[in-house]
This record gives sequence, structure tokens and C-alpha cells, in this order.
Amino acid sequence: MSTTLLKLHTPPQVPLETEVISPTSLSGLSESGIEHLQVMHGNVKAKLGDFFKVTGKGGSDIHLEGDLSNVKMIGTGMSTGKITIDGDVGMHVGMGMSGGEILVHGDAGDWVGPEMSGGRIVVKGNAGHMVGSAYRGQPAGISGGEIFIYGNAKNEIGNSMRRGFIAIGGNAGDFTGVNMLAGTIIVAGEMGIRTGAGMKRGTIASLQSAPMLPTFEYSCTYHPLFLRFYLIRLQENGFRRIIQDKHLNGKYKRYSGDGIELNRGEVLLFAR
Amino acid sequence: MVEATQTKSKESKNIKIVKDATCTFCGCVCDDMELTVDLDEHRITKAKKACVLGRAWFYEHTIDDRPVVLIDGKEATLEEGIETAAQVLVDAKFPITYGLSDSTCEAQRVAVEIMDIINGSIDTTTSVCHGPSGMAFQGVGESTATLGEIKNRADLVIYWGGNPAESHPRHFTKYAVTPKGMYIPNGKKDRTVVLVDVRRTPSTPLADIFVLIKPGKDFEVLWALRALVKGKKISENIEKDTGVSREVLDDLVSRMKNAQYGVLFFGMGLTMTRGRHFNSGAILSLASDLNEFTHFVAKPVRGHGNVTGADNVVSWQTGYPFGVNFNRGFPRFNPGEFTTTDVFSRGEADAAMIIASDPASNFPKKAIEHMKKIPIISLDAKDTCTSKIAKVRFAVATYGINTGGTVYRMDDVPISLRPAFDSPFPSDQEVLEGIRNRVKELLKGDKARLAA
Amino acid sequence: MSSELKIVNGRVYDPKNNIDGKVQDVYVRDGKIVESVSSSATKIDAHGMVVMPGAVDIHCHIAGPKVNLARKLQPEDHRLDVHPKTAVTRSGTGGVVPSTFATGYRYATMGYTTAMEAAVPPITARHVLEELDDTPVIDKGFYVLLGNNAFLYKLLKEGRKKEFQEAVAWWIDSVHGYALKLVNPGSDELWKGRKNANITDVNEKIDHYDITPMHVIESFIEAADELGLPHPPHIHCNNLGHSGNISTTLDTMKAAEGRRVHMAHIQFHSFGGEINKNAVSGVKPIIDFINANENITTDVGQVMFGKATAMTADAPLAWMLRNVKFNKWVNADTECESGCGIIPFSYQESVYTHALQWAMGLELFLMSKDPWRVLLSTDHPNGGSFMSYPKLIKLLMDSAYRKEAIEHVNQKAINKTVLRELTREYTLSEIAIITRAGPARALGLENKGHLGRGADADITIYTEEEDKEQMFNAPRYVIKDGVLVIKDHEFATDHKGKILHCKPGYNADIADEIEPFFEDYYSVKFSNYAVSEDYLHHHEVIPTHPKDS
Amino acid sequence: MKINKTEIVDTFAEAFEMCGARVIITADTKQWARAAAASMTGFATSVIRCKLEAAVECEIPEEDTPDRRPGISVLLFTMSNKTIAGQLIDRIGQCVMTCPTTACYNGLESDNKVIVGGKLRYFGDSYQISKLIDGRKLWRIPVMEGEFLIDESFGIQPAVGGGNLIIFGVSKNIALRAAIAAANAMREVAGIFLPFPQGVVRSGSKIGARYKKLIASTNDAYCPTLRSISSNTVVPDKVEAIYEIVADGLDEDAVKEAMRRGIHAAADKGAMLITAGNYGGKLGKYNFHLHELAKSNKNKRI
Amino acid sequence: MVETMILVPGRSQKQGTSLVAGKLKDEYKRVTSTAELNEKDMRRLKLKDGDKIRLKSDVGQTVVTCIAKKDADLPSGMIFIPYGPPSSELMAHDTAGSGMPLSKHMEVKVSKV
Repeated sequence: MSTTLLKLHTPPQVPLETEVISPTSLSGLSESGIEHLQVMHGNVKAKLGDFFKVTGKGGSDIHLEGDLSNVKMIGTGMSTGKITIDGDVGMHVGMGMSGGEILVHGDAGDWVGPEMSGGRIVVKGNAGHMVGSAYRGQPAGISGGEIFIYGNAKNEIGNSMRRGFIAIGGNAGDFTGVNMLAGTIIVAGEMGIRTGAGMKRGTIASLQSAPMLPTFEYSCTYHPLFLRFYLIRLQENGFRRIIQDKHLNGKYKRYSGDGIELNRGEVLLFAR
Repeated sequence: MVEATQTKSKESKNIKIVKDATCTFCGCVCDDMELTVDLDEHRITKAKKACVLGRAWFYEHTIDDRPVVLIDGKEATLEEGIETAAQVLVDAKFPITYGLSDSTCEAQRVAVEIMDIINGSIDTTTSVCHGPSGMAFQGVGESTATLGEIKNRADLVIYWGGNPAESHPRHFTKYAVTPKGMYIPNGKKDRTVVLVDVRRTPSTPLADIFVLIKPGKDFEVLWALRALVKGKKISENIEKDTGVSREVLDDLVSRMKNAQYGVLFFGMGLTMTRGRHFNSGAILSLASDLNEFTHFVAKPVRGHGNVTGADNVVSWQTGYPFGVNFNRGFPRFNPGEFTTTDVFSRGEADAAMIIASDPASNFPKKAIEHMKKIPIISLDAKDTCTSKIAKVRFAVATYGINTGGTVYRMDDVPISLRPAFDSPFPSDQEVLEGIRNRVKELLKGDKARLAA
Repeated sequence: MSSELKIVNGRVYDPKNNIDGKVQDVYVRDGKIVESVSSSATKIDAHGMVVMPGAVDIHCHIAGPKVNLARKLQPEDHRLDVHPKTAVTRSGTGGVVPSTFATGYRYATMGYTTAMEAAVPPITARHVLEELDDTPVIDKGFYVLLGNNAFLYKLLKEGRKKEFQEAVAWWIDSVHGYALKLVNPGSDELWKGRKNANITDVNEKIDHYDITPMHVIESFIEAADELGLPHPPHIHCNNLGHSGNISTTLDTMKAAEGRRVHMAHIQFHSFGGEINKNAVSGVKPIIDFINANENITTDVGQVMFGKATAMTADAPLAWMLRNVKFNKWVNADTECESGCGIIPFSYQESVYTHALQWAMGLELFLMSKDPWRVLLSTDHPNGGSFMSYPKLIKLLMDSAYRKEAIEHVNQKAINKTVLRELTREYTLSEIAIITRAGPARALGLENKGHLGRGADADITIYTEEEDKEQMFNAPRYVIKDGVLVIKDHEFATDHKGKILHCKPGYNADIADEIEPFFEDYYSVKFSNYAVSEDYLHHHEVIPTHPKDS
Repeated sequence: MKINKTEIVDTFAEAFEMCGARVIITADTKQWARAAAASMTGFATSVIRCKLEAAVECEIPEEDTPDRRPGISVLLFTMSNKTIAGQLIDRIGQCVMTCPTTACYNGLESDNKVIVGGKLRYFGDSYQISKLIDGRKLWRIPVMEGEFLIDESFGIQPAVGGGNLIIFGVSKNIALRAAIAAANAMREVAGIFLPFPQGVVRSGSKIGARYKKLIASTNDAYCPTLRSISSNTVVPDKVEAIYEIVADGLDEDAVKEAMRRGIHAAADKGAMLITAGNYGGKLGKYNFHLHELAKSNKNKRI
Repeated sequence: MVETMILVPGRSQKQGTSLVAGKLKDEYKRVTSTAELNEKDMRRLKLKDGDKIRLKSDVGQTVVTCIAKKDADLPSGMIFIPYGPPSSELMAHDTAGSGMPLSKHMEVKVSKV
């Protein structure tokens, strides 16, 4: 598999929108074909080549280098292949992706994997708000896929998610899993407040304790066997240091909620 | 206030009375003012029916002796100001227009148009006021009413996280608490007033029931109320967590369910604290839930004069209420991405037009630091921290005092203004129209920018 | 400067002037149709094309506070249907409740040049006029919601018929409205005052007023008649959407006793079956009655599958829908005047009720004997977007297409209708009637909906195609007020349409009667209520023909 | 031919096509997994009267099970893929779901699947929860102990039933020793199970009977006691006892390998003669010729 | 002595009237740099009306004048201050995808100047 290397040579002055960076759009294009792809630099139409030096023709394996924290929408609608980002990346990475993998060796901005339906996003650093969330007004969020953040993530992780698996290696902000319809969120670190507010179904698990809303009721402390599947998958995907045997074997406090809604969701907090 | 008393000593024969004028200081937009205008002195000497804020609003708007336009601090003509402003906007790659809560809808419409033409962003003070309530609305909807309906019918009035006595003084007396209404013949006697807040304020004495809540616990209390209204269980630790006892909650729930027509007014105690849009969403949902049992509405108590108009204008022109970006030749909406605080704090905007607001004094430090690095165009009736750092500063007439136009009350009722006296300054609408026309000329032939 | 235009070689459909597909030329000068133009006139060769008057939407919801709430409510809908600007037009967003600019442009791109906003609480008229001013290309007017007005009820209760009619005229004039609109008369008081109750019978007493919905309906029909308004009361009956509501609908139509009345979105009021049971089609008795009574006009309010938004002054109805699927719900009470409910909605082929409604709408069209009186609408966006009109036209014109469509929907529902037996196909002339000539006549717009001398030069030119949906989706040319707005499917220029409104005469003393009521029960000053003419911008007063003059 | 002193008859074992599933049972301890497996494979020796043949395939070390707990692999075969889902649902529902600490997973990768957890979930009375991870759909059914976890669906595939060896001994002890050795060797083969107790059958059967209602009856030709009475007898002099070993396998090769190992093991342990049962090749799809199997190297897989 | 408290900026009448008079004028500056503290908290921190205190958040710090409020009116651990440049100085810029900075609920460290 040949690699397409995109190296940032001119950092954008204002946000750069590059939804064209995905294996499907680049596929079959020559270096100059790729450099001629249109991007939006603020309100100005520009070419990818104005910002990136391209090496190799378009294939399914794309490498990006440089500080892309002001570059938005990389991997939009991606369905196959792999994008590796050596550095930080801006908002909306992997928006609407349905397959393939995005690997970020740095931090990601807000809105990682919005409207995702499949594939995987791995962020080795921290992520911003709304990891795997629905856009505003949308009643259902991501419908599949996996998002693994090794570091911290902020508020509204998995807002309204309908299916899929989100894992945070560090801490989470407030409203983790808010309005969740189903799916699984695991936070290895501390969660902020109001976890699971409005959730109908789904699982939010944490390896730490967390404050609970008054509408979540404690059920029992038990060993949720199914959770092992998720924890094992995390161990196999770079969380081995964080997910330990005690977490696989241990007991969790189960809270069910949200009492205001269906009350079929659960928050599992590692007990011992 | 000092100046108002100083000018009082002068007398003039050229007096005009403006009846049923409208005060645009706060979102109450009271339209029953009787203004006494000294036309020689260019000032309002008396504002009958105005509250303390309204009086300050009317008395303080005199005609200052200051240049219409400053460019880089130097006096310039209106045409030069418009030219420079248009150049700044056209040259920018990520320009944003912000403010507009103290402008007429007519001016707001032109402001949106300019951003549409140059593919910029438009945001209003809504984003740092009840923007989160707007986002909550997009999630859950709302049950609401015009203020007259509340005057006529509401027998249970709950204020949550607000202090109308100081922020909207006539909210109590003109609309929601003391006035007599169609089915509220005895005014306040026929209503139960509940106040929920983290501290006692000058609003507190008016309440029949005051609920003191721990700071930052509004969501938890609202959530508990929603559960109780639906007959669901809540945690036994509720009092420990929130400062509100189960008895108080049960009493509130029973009052709400048994009211004939209930209203929940809420303030920025919800939108500006942790939880933001979810806090607003919780209270909107509570009101909706209560409609299973009785008639119930909820209303944000909105701030500046025409911030509601700004929401309406931006919505009808773009489909979204605030934080709208036109970079790609069509409107996009994403709070946190295209809202002003964020585009400043992240250092994204490369030019800004600030209309009738003062982000340089009330935005976070990091945002203000960025503002100082980019060209700012400011339009304001007063000098502010923002106008001080502006590249182009327009002094404009005050809406409602010097200019007519349309404003929307906090309940979306549109009202036409009755100006009291002329100003030598142009209205913001006129300045904006000048900028719009010039921008159009500058972009002529630039098909790439004109078409998406 | 006089501007002239001649459209040559087109097949012209102008039912009002009895022209049915004849190849003839059409001449335009200064925004009007004329009999001839000079040789320097701009020529459009419409060879192989169909020339029709611009279409008129008699019932839609496109501007004002409820529309704006519905817009704000659905960012998810806009995000997926953007409306980019062009070198001559503004940008916007679409979806089922588009932004104002998108609304105007999109109507125009379908050949519509006039649209009537069907429900405006008078206190919000300023807002409506501001939005309409930002709704480009088309002419537009609005109907004033007076059927639940507290002051008018008071006059009716007191039996002061004369004052009632004066007040009605005052209201229309004060807000620059076009017609009277009644929505679920009597329901507001119960909704707001009796813990979300609703009126269930036209002869039920309305709380506090000692009158009935029937009384209200009769009074407005009489008032419109006396005032000689160009359009009769536009009535949204009680019991919308309830099974067995045909008896209410028939009672309402009978109340007209031969006087003109317009029944809004009649499909929603044509349910047979028993109350609170699964509905069946009740179209037959309804359409029979309409066919037999020439005083009645109606628009169908066709349901089209896909995204819709229930948006109505009938708040109890929205509440009923909310309890079907707990989703976003908006309720908005307007003091002394109206209620309002909004629910994002989606009509699905597989759902019994939705399929039934779809079929009932088509039954109404296909069983109608007088296209001049049974007019095309989807009650946009209640039954679906106005953008689905071309598809609806295809359903009416192409029975094979319709037959196939029938197979894809809930068969249990279809079996409760006679739709399968209806093989009728609308002709182009009939389409021109239900979308142009008919609505214009029902509205009393003498210069609209036809291409005779003196008519407004609102003209659409379609490339004739077998697929009628494709044909009506994108006219090749659209001329508004004589200006070529769309040329070769693209906008050639921006254009501002007019506000159409009425100025019925009345005795100004009525204001003295109304003012004290305002002081007591409204939250705005009486003197600040009436809308100044500044808000009209380009406008046209449509004359009234009062009885006593 | 002969291996050592053991006579290998030139005949073949005739086997049938069946429908197979593999169920992995895990539990907190090996003991509980075994208990569930034992219960689940009870009364599952022969499709003739049990509708299903099943037995433990092997135990699985915890590092190799889906949930990293001690596990047991159970193979279950039926005569058709119409009947397998019902058997799985019944047996898992009655024998595994009921058994403390267990969980139950699919052990066959196959495009052909039957819904099992997706049906058993109704036991959860609407409190059940589904989880989808990496393409695997699991059901969590609340039970008094906690939760019973089971895969939504189980793979099924065509399988081979009725592989067999018939072992003759000069004494009952010798015959049984040889049979046990053969069974143990055969069981080692992956994809193989021996449905009878300890893998050994003493009541070999023939098709039909003198009694009209019976579809099978004792194989009188192999009964030492009937040597002088039965006209079909094949029991040589000096033979005191005969045992049959039935091996079902997920595929033909597994059955062959098992039989190969069985022949050698039985021969090693002093079987006098080894033959196999068939119906003349008319009924089964598979014929396993003993000479062919025996010829191949003792220590090498086919 | 340094204590962590919750700062609640908000509107007040004087903030409103001085705002229209002019944000660059002294009255507005005075109003927006006067903080209310619970009387008991003040005693504990050895503060009296008119004393200067330093408020420090994660992003900035400011010095304001303090005045006492009755225990019943302002709960212990809270500080009220009218909106203005001093409160903005302490405000973090993260809006959590809402556009709204947390303006009414800030953890601040309070110390006497």
C-alpha cells in the first residue's frame, strides 16, 4: 500500500476546511491533482497545495504532518482506508465517516466523529467537546463506529448517540452520554457532573466514582461480564496501561436511569 | 446620573411630548412612556412611567460633542469611515459581525446582508445571553406565551435564576405579578409568586415563596422536579446535594400541577452557569411536562432591548438564531465554532464589526486580547472599551430616542419606535447601508466571492 | 423607461380566457400583459414550451412568528439542505421550513409568483410584514387570525353585530391583512383557560362567552359578505385530524347558507369513522357537498410523504400530535388572539393514518367536479413542503405513476378509500386552474392567474416534458411583474414582490370601543398596535366590494 | 490387513450429513462450566430418540475464551438446520442460563446463523439489553445472580454424524480397554465429539426391528450371546465382547482423522478385530474406508 | 489567608444605570469593582467594608472593594459582583460548544490585599 504524504508548509491564518482530505477524494489523483483540490481558507477558495506539500499519488493510506489544529473536517464521509495525522488536528475530524480509520498522534479539537456510522478514530492526545455527538437539533447522534481518546475529553461525550463505542483514557467533562439512546461509553478517568442526563438506553462506565443525578437510582454492585468485552477491546487497542485486570475482574456499582426518561440506561462505576 | 441632574437646571420653551414611546433598555420594551423632550437641549427631561433603568436610559442619551467617525483615532468623514470599514471587511478572510442587541431590526437586516455578501459571520449578544436557551429550544421546543397572556391568566408565576427587580424592573408591575388581568381580577392577590435563586436579591421580597438553592445546582433541582411531576423517584440526598428539601419540592410540584395557568420565567442564572443549554432545556422541558396536567409556559427573561429582534432577524434570514457563518456562501450554524467568544478566543477572526455592544469589556480576557490585534469597526451611541480599540469608530444615533424602527419584546411581540428628537449622528442602519453599498461596489466582478 | 417583452410560439394555457394549449404570443409592457408591443421588445422564443400564468398558492405558512419558531427549531433540517447565494440572489437555508430568501426563490423556481401566508395573529403583523419584505420575487399577503379574538367574542356575546363587523374591518385595515382566518374557533379559550381542553362540537358553548363556534363562523361569513372582502373567511374547522370529523366539516359548510366561504386544507377535515377510533376516508360526502355548492372553495392540503412540520394556530391539535411521538414540541399563546403549536413531523408510507391522508387528498382532487373550487395546496409545511407540488401534479396527471405509488403505501389504508378506482388524469389546463386561475379567482385577485390584457405579467414558461414532475420542477423562464427573473433555469436578477392587502371601510369610532379593552387586557398600547404603512414597501390594495355601497 | 495382531476388516464406516453448532460456555470456574455443559449434553447420544447428538468437544483455557474465563466447547448436531435453533434455545435456556456464573457464546464462524440469544432475550421480559461490540451482538438477560450473557446468533454448518469403529475383544476387559483408548484418542481431534457415555456404545443398533413400531433395534449380528442363534452373526470365536465408538465431526477430515487415531489406539491396546458399521453405502453421504485410514502413518494427521 | 469561593457576577440596578451613563466613566468602574461578601466570611477573612480584596481564577485576577451582606441574603462561600471588566478578567474563554463562557459561576481564590 503506497502512502500519500501531505505535509503542511504554510499554516492557515484562519480556519481551513479540508473535507477533501479523505482516501476516496484523493484516490487515483496525481500529486498535482491532489494539490489542486479546493479547500476553504476562511471565506476564500484555495487549493490544498497552497498549504500542503503532497508526496505520492492518492491512495488509501494518507499521512498528514504539521500542526493542523486550525484545519477542520479532515476525513469527512470517509468510508475506507486510513488517515494518520502526525500532530494536532482541528474540529470535525472524521465527520460522518462510515469506515476506515483515522489515527491522530496529537490532540483533536471539538466534534470528533460527529454523525459517524462506522470505522474508528483514535486520538492519542486529548480531544475537545462533543466527542461522538449529534449536531445541534439532531435527535440522534452517531450510529456506529468506535472513537478512542487516550487522553482527556470535555463535555457532552456521545450526546444522543444511538450506537457505537466511545472510550476516553483520561477524564471526561460534564454531561457524558447526555440524551444517549444506546451505545457504550467508557471513561477510565473522572467524569464531570450530570453523567447520563436524559439517557434512554445505553451504558456509561467509569473506572472512577462519579456524582450521580437525583434521577439515577443505585441498583446493585455486581460484576458486569459484558463489560469485559469492551475492556478487553480497549486493552488490545492501546489502553493496556489504563485498563488493568482488576477492572476486568472487579465489581461495579450499577445505577439505572434516567428516571425521567425510559430508565433503561445504566451507569457503571468501578467499585473494587 | 450625575449629568442628568446637572442639565436639569436649564429650561427651554421648545418642549415636545412623545406619548406611548418605547423604552429599549431592557427586554421588557415598555411602550407606554410619556417623554418630555427639550428640543433645544436635545434631551429628554422627563420619562413618565419609566423605571429607574428606563429613566437613566432616556436621561443619559444626550447629544455628545464628538466626531462622527474616527479612523485610527483621527477624526474623519462619514464617507471615509465607510470606505475604510468596507475595505477592512472585504479584505478579511474570516470577518465577524457581533452585537446588534441595541439596534433596530432594520439595521440588523442590513448587518446580516453585509455578512452574506462578504461571506463573513454574524453573531449577536444572544450568544452570551440566552443563546443556550435557543440551543435548548432546538432540542426540546418550548411552551411559551406573550406577556399579555401571563398578565391575563397566570395564577402561578415562578422566577428562576433571575433578579427582575434590578434587571427588568417593570416585569413585575407591568406584565407578570401585580397587574390585573382578564382572569386575574385582583392582580397579585390572585397569583402565587415563587422565586428560586442562589441568593436573596431585591426581587426576593416580592415572592410568596423563596427557594434558596445551592449555586450550580439548578439542573439537579429542575431534574428532580421533572421526575416528581412525572411521579418518578428521586434520590434521598436531594436536600444535601441542592439545598432544597423534599418537602419544598413536593409543595412546588403540587402547586405547579394544580395551577390554572403557570409560568416559569428564567434568567441567566441558568444560561451562564455550568450546564448552560441543558439548564435551559431542563426548565423548558419541565414546563412542557406540566402540560400533561395543566396549562404551563416558560419564558426566558431576555436582556437588552432588541436582542429578541436580532434572534428573529438572523433566524428568518438564515434559518439559525445566532452564531451563523457564511464562509461558504450559505449559512452554517454551530455554537462554539462560529460564536464570537470562540472565534476571538481561538484567534480566528481577522476583522470584526461590533454594533451596539461592548465585547472588549465583557468578553473573556483571551478574547479581548485577540480583539486588540485585529481591525475593529465599531458602531455605538456611546464610547465603550470596544470603540476605544476600534480602527474605525462610528458614533451613531440612539435607537428609540433618535431613530424609529422595529424592536421585538422578549416575548417576540414587535413594536415600532417613536423617536423623541433628532441626532446629528447617523443611525446604525444608515451607516450599515453605506457600508453595504460600498462593499457591493468593491466586490463587483469578484464572482468567486459573490456566488457560493 | 418602458420595458417590453414578447413571448412567441409558446403553447398557452390560460383557462380564465378559455385558451387551452393554443400556440399564441404573449405581450408584456411595464409589468402588465398588453395586446401588442413594439418591435424593440425583448423576445423569448417559447417554441416547444408551455406558457402559463404564474402560480398562486392560496394557503401556505411562510412568514411570521410561528414560521420563525419552526425555523429556529430545526437546525438539523437546514444543515442538510443549504441554499447558496448566487451573484444576484441572497443565501439561505432550506428544509421544510426554509429561510425567507430561500422561500421566495424556491417558490419562483417552481413557477409560483404569489403566495398567501394563511395564519397571522394581528399583534404579530409587523413581524410578518418584515419577513415578507425579505421574501423575494413573489407577491404575498396574509390572512388575519380573528376567529378566537377575545374582543370580537365580547361583541358577539353582547350581540353587537354592527360593531363586530366594524371591528373586523378595523383589524384587517390596522394590520394590512388580506382575508379573515378562523382556526378551530372557540378552542383557544378552552386550551388556555381550561387546562388544555379543546372544543369538540360546533354547538358547544365557549367558556365565558355564551356563544358557540357555529355562532362565530356564521358571524364571520356574514361580516366578510357585508364588507365585500375579495376573499371569504378562510376556515380551519374544529376537530381537525379527528376521526369522524366530517360532521363538523359539513356543519361548517352548511353554515354559509349559500354565501362564499373557503374551507382550508379540507383533507384534514374529511375523516370518516367514529370518534377516537381508527379513521377511514370520509371524502365522499365532503366532496359531494362541495361539488353541489358553488359558494364553497377549498384547498386540499395534500399530504406528501417525507418531512413536514405541523405548524398551526390550532394548539390542541399540536398537543395531540405531540402525544403520538414525544419529540420537540412548541406551544405559543398569543394574548387575546391566538394559540399556536409546532411539531416537526414526518409522513411515512407505511403508517396507516399517513397513507390514508395521502389517499384522501388524492380522492378529493380526483372526485372534484369543479377544478376552479378545489385547489392545490399541501398546507405547506403541514402536509409537506411546497417543494413537493411538482410531484403532486405528476400524481394528478399520470395515473400509471399514481397506480405504482399506491402500491408502495399501507394497503390497509388504501382499502379504506376508493383511490384505486379513480382513473382520472388532470389535463394541463386543469392544472393551470387548480394552481393559477382557480386560486386567483377564489382570492378575488383579478390581475392574477391569467394572461388577459391588464393582468400582472407574472408568467412561467416550462419546457414540455413527459415527466410532469420534472417539467413543473424547473420552469425555463419565470417572469415576475414583466421582469425576467429566471432565465434558462437560473436567476438573472433579484426582484422584490408586493404586499397584497385590503382596506375595508369602517366607522373610525370603533377604535374608541376597542381602546379600553386594550388598556385592560393587552400588553401593548393601543396606539402602538396598528401597523404603519412603512412596513408595506411595495404593495397593492385589492379593492373590496361592500354590500351597502 | 493387520496392525500388529489386530485384524482390520476391509470395510467402511458410513456417515451422514448433519447440522452442527459449537457453543462455548464460560463460567467463573471450570466446574460451573462443566456442570452446564454436562447438563446441556445430557440425553443427547443419538438423534434416533434424542433429536440431537451433543457432547463436550474440549475445555478451553481462559486466555482463549471470548470473556477470558474458563470455558468449555460443546458441539451439538441435529439432522437438519431447521431443528437446530430450537434445540439450542431449549438447551441453552434450560441448562446454561440456569447455571450459576455461566455465559454462552457462539463458537462457529459461519455465514449461516440461527438466532438464539435474540430469542432467549424475551426471558428478560423487556429488561434485557443488547450490546454491539466490534460486530458482535450480545444480549444481557437479567437473572437473580446478575446477568446472563449470550450471543445474538450462533453459526451453523454442515457436519458429519455417524463416523464409527466397532472393536472386538477376546474379553470384555480387553475390548473395553481398547475402546476407551480409541475414544480418548479420537476425542483429541478438534471438531470431534463422541455423543455416547465416555464415547463408547455397547448397544449398537441396526435399522428396523421385528416389531413394526421400532425404527432401530439391537444389532444381533454383533451380540456374542446370539452367535449361535442369529443367522447374521459376525462374532468370531474367542470374541467375548464388542464395543462401538461413534464419532461426530464438524467436517469429513476431522472424522477421518479421529477414526485413524482410533484404529491405531485400539490396535495398540490389543483389540482383536476392528470393523465399522455401514448400510451398504446407500444411506450416508460419507464412506470412511478402514484400510485407507489405517494405512496412513500412525503419528501423522491425514 | 486565601479561601476558595464562588463568584456570581450579575446585574444590578446601579450597574444598569451607570452603564447607560457611560462605561468609561468612574461610576460604572466603581460599581463593577465592588463585591459583596457574606458578613461571616468577611469577619473570618478579617475584612471590613471598603477593604480591597484580590480575586484570582485560573485565567486571571483582579482587585476589588468588598462590602458585607447579611448571612441571610448572601450564603457563605459566595461573592456577588455586578458584571463588568473586573468580572470579565476572571472569566475563562471555553464555551463548551455553546458560545457562552461561564460568566456566573466562577471558582475564585479570595485574599485580602
